[in-house]
Amino acid sequence: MTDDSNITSLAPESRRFALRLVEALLFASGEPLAASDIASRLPEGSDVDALLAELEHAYSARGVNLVRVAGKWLFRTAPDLSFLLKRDLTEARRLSRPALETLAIIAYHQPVTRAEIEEVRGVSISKGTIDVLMEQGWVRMRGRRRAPGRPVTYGTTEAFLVHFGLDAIGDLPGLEELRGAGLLDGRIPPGFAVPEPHDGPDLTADEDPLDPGDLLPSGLGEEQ
Amino acid sequence: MTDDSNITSLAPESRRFALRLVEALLFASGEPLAASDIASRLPEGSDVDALLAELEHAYSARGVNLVRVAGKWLFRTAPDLSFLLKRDLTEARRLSRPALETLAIIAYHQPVTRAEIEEVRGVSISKGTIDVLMEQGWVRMRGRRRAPGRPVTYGTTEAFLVHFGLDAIGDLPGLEELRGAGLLDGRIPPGFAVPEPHDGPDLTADEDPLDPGDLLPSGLGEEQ
Amino acid sequence: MAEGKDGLIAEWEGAERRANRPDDETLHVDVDGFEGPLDLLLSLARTQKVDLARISILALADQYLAYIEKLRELRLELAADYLVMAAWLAYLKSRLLLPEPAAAEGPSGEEMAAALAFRLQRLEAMRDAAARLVNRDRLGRDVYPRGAPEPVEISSKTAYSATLYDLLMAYAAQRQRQMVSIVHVRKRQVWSLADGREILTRMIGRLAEWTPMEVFLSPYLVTPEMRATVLASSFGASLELVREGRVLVRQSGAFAPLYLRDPGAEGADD
Repeated sequence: MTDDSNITSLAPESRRFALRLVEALLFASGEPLAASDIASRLPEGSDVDALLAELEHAYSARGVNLVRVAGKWLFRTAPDLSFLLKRDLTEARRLSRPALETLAIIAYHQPVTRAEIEEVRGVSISKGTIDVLMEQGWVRMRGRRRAPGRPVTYGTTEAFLVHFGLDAIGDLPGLEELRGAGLLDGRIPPGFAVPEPHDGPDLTADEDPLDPGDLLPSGLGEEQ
Repeated sequence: MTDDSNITSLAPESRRFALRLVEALLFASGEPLAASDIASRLPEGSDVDALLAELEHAYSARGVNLVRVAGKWLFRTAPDLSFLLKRDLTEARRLSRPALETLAIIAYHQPVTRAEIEEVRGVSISKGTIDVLMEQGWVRMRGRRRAPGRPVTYGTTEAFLVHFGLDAIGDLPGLEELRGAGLLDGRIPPGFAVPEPHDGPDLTADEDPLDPGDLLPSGLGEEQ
Repeated sequence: MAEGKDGLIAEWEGAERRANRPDDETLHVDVDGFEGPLDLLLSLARTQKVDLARISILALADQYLAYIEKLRELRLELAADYLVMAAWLAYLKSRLLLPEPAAAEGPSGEEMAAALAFRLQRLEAMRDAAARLVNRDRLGRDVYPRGAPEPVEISSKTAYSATLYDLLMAYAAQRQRQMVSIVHVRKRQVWSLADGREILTRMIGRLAEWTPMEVFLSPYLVTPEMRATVLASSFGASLELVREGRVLVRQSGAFAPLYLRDPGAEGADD
């Protein structure tokens, strides 16, 4: 703000009063006011444009600015302070059970296709479930399985390892450890195995790279 | 407006920024903000009280003033411009004389029961009278008097303080003289105890909490 | 009654005083616009043009009684409380004029007069307070808040959290379900009638003696869960074979062992 912005000390009494009135009118108004609206409330012969220009200048460096929008005037929070009027609420939520189960399968079975996830879960998974995991940054599309239909393969990310405190994907507990922790109960049929996950950047033998369009934001829709 | 009101040209950059923030926050809000609300949006270690005092002073001669109501801060138009602004703004509903007297008695004598209000006025008051004040948001049920019949006690609200431009209930006009004359006292002859109106959220010694049903919309009916 | 009107009240209430209170019309009968005896007394008191603290209660009682008398001459219906007040004031007057009895019960005349003066003062004080309150710069009437407040925009983002333990539990639970379902399929393996018939047919040629059915089914009764289905199917098949004349069945009593024999070996033990 420069010195000449100090409206009232420089202006004669009547001008000062007119400025105060314009200020109050604009402040209290529920909508932007045209110069003519303001003029109709001022003493006869007031130079509304000059008054508005003076106020505009006076407020130009303040937390609130007088701005002209669509030919009308209004007070508005200074643009550089607009962050004050936004509040980012980061809502901490627990992952839903389907999402958690899907994530677990992706973690252990990666690279894994959606059909394979559904096979383990025994129920189909909604597209939203994988989307939530991808938005959270824990799951990514890795490539496409070299198989009929070329389904997308999913895997976990570095952010996944960080969040779950894993040094490497190989640190996920295996069959014996799961059993030892009491998470799997005793009788395990022959042939039952916990796979060795692979989350490296390099593709596995039966993976092809993703198609160019797969990584577009809208490209999440695969395997309809 | 005096020279030192020219906040920003005199203040160092960081203080100037803090002042702009406070100005913007208060300007954007249609409701009074507590100093603590403002502090939570400012850089760590800002002296909110000093910033508020500076803004209050800077705006004291403007068309818009910064005032403290109900212990919170609010920008509002200057009172001397009232007659010029009033024209197109809808006027608040006029209160009937019984409603107004009842409001005054509640404000000065709170916590107060309906029977006590009637004793001061010398006539019975209709249920509608208190309902109007409650609908307006100026009066609330506080609790129940620890006395036979457990009558509901009434008091004023924060909205009451805001509407009438009072910083605290102790700022009621003429409170000191009334207290000195013993006129705020119930039955005891003048000159004995000197009660003060109490509008705090905590109950007084002779109040019990409201019953659960009292706060239901239809629960206004008490003391039939 | 215009002379009785309070200046302050008139300022903000004015001519609307009577019209503006439909809500308590039912509660009292106005006496020319008064709200009850106390209101009337207060108006009368003001005609004395002295501080209410120094008012003559005796004179006030006379004024009130004279006023009520005048109304009764006009045959106006008076609300009961005006008459009660008149009676009380007449009593108060007598107490103030007569010497106090030596052993008076209850408050003295002076005390009653002081209490009435106090009530009048208090009512007036509250009316003044109401007038001062209502004449303050009221928000929305005299002063205005920001007309177009800029609300705080809240953008919410969800950060999901889960622990490694949650993850492992979710994984193990699913795999466990998968395991259980595999076992389940095996358990539900059932012998059909055809299976029973095939086994029996294969055995029949070797049954020269009465032989308990369980004996030659023993190779198939390895697990307890197979027992019921094997026995049931075999028994059903045996009945069918009996009907066809290809086997004989004997049982000595309910739930006793079933014996089978080849009909071709007839007479071997008869």
